[in-house]
Amino acid sequence: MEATKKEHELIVSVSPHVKSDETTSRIMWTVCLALLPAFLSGVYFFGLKALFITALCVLSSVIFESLYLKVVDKKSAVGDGSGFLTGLLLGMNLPASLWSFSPFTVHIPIIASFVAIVITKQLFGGLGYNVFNPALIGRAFALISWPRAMTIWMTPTASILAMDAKTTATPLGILKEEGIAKLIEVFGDKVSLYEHLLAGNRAGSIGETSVIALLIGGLFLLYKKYITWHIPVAFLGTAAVIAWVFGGKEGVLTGDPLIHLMSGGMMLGAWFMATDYVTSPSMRKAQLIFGAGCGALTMLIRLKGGFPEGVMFAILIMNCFAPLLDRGFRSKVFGAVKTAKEIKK
Amino acid sequence: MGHDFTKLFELIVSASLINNFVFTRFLGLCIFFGVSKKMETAVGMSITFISVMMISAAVSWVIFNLVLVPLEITFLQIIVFIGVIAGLVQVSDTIMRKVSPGLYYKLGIYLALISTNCIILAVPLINAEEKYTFIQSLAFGLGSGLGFALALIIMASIREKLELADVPAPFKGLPMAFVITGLIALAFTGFSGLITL
Amino acid sequence: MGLATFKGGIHPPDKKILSANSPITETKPPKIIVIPLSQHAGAPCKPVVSIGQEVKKGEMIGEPGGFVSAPVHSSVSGKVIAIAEFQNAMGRMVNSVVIENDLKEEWTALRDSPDYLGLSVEELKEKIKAAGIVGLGGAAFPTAVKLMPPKEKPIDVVIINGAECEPYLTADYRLMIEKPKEVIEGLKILMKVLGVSKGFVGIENNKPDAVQKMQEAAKGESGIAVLALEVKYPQGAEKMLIKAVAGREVPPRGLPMDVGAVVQNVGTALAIYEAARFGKPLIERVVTVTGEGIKEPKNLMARVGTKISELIDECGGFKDGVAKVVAGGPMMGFALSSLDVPVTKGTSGILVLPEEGVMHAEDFGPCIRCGRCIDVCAMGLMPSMLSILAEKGMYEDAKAYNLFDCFECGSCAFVCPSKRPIVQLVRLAKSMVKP
Amino acid sequence: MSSHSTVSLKDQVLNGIIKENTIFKLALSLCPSIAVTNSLKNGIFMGGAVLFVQVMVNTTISLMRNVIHPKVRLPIFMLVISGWVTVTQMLMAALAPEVNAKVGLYIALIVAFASILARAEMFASKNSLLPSMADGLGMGIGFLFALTTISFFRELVGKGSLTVPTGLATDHVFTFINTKPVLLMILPAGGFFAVGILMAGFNWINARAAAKAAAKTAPAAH
Repeated sequence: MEATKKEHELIVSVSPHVKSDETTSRIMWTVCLALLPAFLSGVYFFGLKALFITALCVLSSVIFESLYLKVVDKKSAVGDGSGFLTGLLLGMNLPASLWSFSPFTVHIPIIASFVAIVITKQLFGGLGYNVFNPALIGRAFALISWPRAMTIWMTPTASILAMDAKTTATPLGILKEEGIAKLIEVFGDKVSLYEHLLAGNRAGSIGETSVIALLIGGLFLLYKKYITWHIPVAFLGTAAVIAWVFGGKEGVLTGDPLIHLMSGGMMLGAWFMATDYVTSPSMRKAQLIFGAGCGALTMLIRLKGGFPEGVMFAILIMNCFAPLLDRGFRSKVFGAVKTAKEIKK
Repeated sequence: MGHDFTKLFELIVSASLINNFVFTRFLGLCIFFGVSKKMETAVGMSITFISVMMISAAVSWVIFNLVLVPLEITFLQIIVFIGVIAGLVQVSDTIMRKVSPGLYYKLGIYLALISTNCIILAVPLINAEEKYTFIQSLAFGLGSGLGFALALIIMASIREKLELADVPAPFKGLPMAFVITGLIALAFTGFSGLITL
Repeated sequence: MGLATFKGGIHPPDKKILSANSPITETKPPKIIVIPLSQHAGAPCKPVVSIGQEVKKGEMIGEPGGFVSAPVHSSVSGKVIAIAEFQNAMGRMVNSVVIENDLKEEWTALRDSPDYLGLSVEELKEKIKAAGIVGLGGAAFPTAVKLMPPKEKPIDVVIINGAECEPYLTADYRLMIEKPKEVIEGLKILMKVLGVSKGFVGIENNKPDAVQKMQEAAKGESGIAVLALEVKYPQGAEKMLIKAVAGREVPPRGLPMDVGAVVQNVGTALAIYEAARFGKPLIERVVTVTGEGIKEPKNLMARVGTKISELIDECGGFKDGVAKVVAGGPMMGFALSSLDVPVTKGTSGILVLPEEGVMHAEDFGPCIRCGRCIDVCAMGLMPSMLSILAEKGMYEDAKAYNLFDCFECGSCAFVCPSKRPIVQLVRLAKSMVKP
Repeated sequence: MSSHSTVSLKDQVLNGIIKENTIFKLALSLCPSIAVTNSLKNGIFMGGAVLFVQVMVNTTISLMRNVIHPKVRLPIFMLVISGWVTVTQMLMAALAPEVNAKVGLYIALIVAFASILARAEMFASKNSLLPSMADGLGMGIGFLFALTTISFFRELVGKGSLTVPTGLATDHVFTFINTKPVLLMILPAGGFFAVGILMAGFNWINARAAAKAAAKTAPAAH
C-alpha cells in the first residue's frame, strides 16, 4: 500500500509525456555558435573595432529587450538567447568603421539595436510574431539614416590592433562603379580575387566577408537540422543563375556567378538571415519560392538598382511576402488529394 | 515599337513597385488601412481598384486632351476629374447591379468607397501633369492599380498574422498598421533607382 | 529501398528494452476487482447482476447498451458486492461492478469449437460479439462493429497492427513472440468473417525477432504476409499503418473501411482466436508495466478490473522520486491522478516516470515558427497554427486548419522546442467548437 | 445631430481637435499626414489649407442647406468642395509658389478627403451658420494640430532643425544639430513610423485619461 501514499504527489498532465530535448534557447545559442567562425574572421581582418561594434550591438540589444519587457511587465525572455542572436547578427552586418568618435558614429549601432529589438520585434508581440528580420531592419534603418557612415569600409589588415585603418571600396562597390576589369585589377588576378573573397580578406561588413567561415557555420546548422536546404539552395541557386545569365557585360550567359555568390552579404544572408524561422515561411514549398525570390531580388538590385548590394533589401522585401506565402501553401491533409481524385472518377 | 514596349513595361513596374502609391506617394491610405484587415476584402478591393483605375485613366485622358486642353480650361481639371470618377462609379454600379448581381453583392460596397478615394483621382492628375500618351496613361493606371493591389494583399496577410500577436495596447490596430507600412516602405526602398524614367 | 512507412513522424527513444525480455506472467489473483461498465468507445453497458449475486469467471455482468457497445464479463469467480460509480483511468466516474474474488477460479460454461474455421461467418461474428472484444490497442472500439461494414464499403484487406510504435510498451511484442500461431489464427478468422483474401501483419523493424516469429507462423498460409515497417512514431496509428502496408490513404475524417481496410491490434487478434476457439470472453489482457520509475518492469497478463496499484506492487513497487504514472504509452497515454483505478480492456501499459525529464506544462514559450511540428505531423496539418489559434481563443479559425483531422498523436508536442502543449491546446479547441 | 446645436461653440471647436481628431482618432485623410510632413513649414501650410477649405465648405453648405434638394445633395457638396479646393490651390500658387510646388498635388487631393465631405453631410447641412463654422474650425484646427505635431516631430528628429514660416513666402530655419540625426524620419518610411508612434501616444494619453476619469467616478458610485 506504499503506492497509495504517493497518490497526491502524482503529476497529471496531457500527453505526450516525453518530449525531445530540443529547446528554443538551445537553437538560438547554437546559431550563435555557428556564427562564431565568421565573427572571429571579421575580428581577424578588421581588428578590435569589429569586436567593439559587435559587442555594442549585442549589449544594447539585450539591454533594450530586458528594459522593454520590464516596462510592459512581461516575463523576461532574455535567457532564450534570441535578443543576443539579433544583436550578434546586427553587429556582423555593420561596418567596423562605425567604431569612431570623430566623427561620432558610435550611436548608430545603439539606435539600430533599438529599432531592431523594440520596433521590429517587441512591438509586433515579441519572439515568434515579428514579420521582418530585426537585425536587417536595424541595418536598413541605419543605412538609410546615415548613408555615409554606413558605407565607410575598412581595408582588411589582418592585424587586431589596427585601430585606424585605411578605407576602401567593397568588391561589389567596385563592380558597380568601375566594372569587373577594375575589380580583377585591384586584386591582381581572378584566382587571387576568388581567394580573397573565400577567405574574407576584403572590405565589407564585419561578419559577411569570410565565405569559408560562413559556409562552415551554415553547413553545421544544416547538419544539426536547425535549417533545411530549401532556402539557402533556392537563394544561392537563383542568384547564381541570374548572375550567370544577365551579369555579364558582353551579353547573356557571360556573367560570373562566383563573384556574386562570394561577395556582399550573400552567404551571411542565405544561410543565417533568410533562414530565420520567424520571418520566413514554414512550409517547405513556400520556402523554395521565398529563397528564389530573395536570390532574384538580390541580383535585380545589384545589377539594375541604386545600391551595389541587394541582399538586405531582398530579404526584407521577401519578409513582406512570407505570411502570404504561408497562407498560399497550407499543408495538404493526409489523404486529401486522393479523395479529390476519387470524386473526379 | 520595341523601345516603346520596354518603356511601357518600365512604366508599369515603376508605378507598381518603385513609386508604389502607398509606400512612396502616400496615397489611398484611408482605404489602404481601412480594408487591409481581412484578406477577402483586400482581394475584392484590389480587383475593383485595378479596373476602375484603368477605366478612369482612359476616360479622363480623353476628356482632358480632347476637351480641356483645346478649350484652355485645364485649371478646372480637379472638378472635371472628380465628376468623371463619380459618374464612372455610378455607371459601373448600375451596370454591375444589372449584369452580375453576385459580383455586385461582393464588390459593390467597395465601389461606393472608391469615389472618395484620392488614389483614383491621383491617376488622372499625374497623367495630365506628366503629359502621358493615351497608352502610357493606361499603363500607368494599370501599374498603379497593381501596386495598390500588391500593397493591400501583403498588408492583409501581415495583419492577419498580427491578429494572433500580443501587440502592446496603445499600438493595437492602426498605429501598428502604420509601423508595418513604414517597415514595408523601408524594405521597398531597395527598389529605388531600379528604373529611372 | 527503405521500409514501408508514411510521411512525417518522429523517432522518440523507444526504451522498449526495459521490459522487452520479460515474458508474459500471470498476476496474482486480485482479491477485489472493479469492472467499469464502460470500457469501450460507444454506449455503456447495463448491469445484468445484482448486489450479493454469485458470478463465475467469464460470466456476463453487463449487456451492451447499444449498437456500438460490447458486453463485459467477470474476470473472477465470486460475489458482487457493489454496483456504483468509480473513478476510471481517465479520471472520470463510471458505473462499475465490484466483485469479491472467492479464489475458486470457477469458469462459466464456455462453448468450445475445435473446428472454429468451419463455423459459419454469422456464428463467428456472434462469438466475437459475445466475447466482448474491443480494440486492444487503446481506442477500445468494439470489434464486432468493425466486422459489420455497410454494404457500400467492400473490405478487401485485413491488417494486424503489430507496429507498437509507442515507446516503452512491449505487450504486443511479447504476444507476437510467445503466441505467433494464435495471432495468425486470429487473422485467419478475421479474413473469413470479412470474406477477404489478403491479410497483412505490419511490425516495426525494431522488433526483428517478432517479425521472424510471425513470418514462421504465417508460412504456408495463403494470402498472409508479414511486413517489417520503418521504425517511426506513429506508425501504429490506423491511417499510417494502412498507408505503409497497403499504400492507401484514408481520406480526411474517413474510416479505414473507406479504403477497404480493417485494422486490428495483435492482442485483439489473439482475443478473437480465443473467443472463436474456446468461447473465452475478453477478461484479461497483457499490460506492460514499465518506465524508469518502476523496480522490475514486466509484461503482465492482468485481469480486467485489477487495480493499477496491485500491478505496481507486483513489479516491485516504485523507485524513489516517481513523478508521473501514465496509463498507456508515453505519447498518447493518460496521466493518472490516482493509482486506485482498474485495468480496463484498453489499458496497454502502465508507465512510471521519475521526476527528472518530466516537463511542467506551464513552462512554455512562444511559437518560433521553426516548422518542426509541420514536418512531423503524420496528418499533414499545421500544429503550430492550431496551437496559436487555440491559445488566442480563435477556435473557429482553427477549423480552417483542419482541427478535427488531428488524432492527437503528440508528435508535434514532442518535437516542439518551445515545449508548447500543442495536444492540450488542440483538445481545448476541439471541445469549444463543433466539427 | 440636433444635440450638437445645444453644445456650446467652444465645445464644438474642441470636439474636432480632441474627441474626433481627423487623423489621430478617426484615421481619415491620412495621405497628407505623411506626404507633406517632412518639414514643419509644409505641415503648417497643408494644415492651413485644409482648415481654410473645411471652414469655407461648412459655411457655404450651411448657408445653402435649405435650398439644396436632398436627392442631389452629394454632387453639390462635391462641387462646392472642389470649387473651394481650386480656389485654395490658386491662392497657394499665387502667394506661396515654393510651398505649392511641394504640396500642390496633395492640396488638389483635399477634394477626396472623406472628412470634409463627412462634415458637410453630417453637420453643416443640418446646422445653422455659427455652429457649422465652429465645427469646421474645430475639425480644421484638429487637422492643423495633427499635421503640425507630426511635422514638428519628423523634422526635428530627421533633420535636427525646424523650419518655421515667418510669412507666406519667407521662413526661418532653427538648426539644433548640424548633422542629420535620423534621416529616415523625413523619408517615406519614417513618416509612417512617426504617425504610428504619435497615434499610439495619443491612444495612450486618452486611455490614461479615461482610466483616471473612471477612477474618479468609481468611488462616487459606491
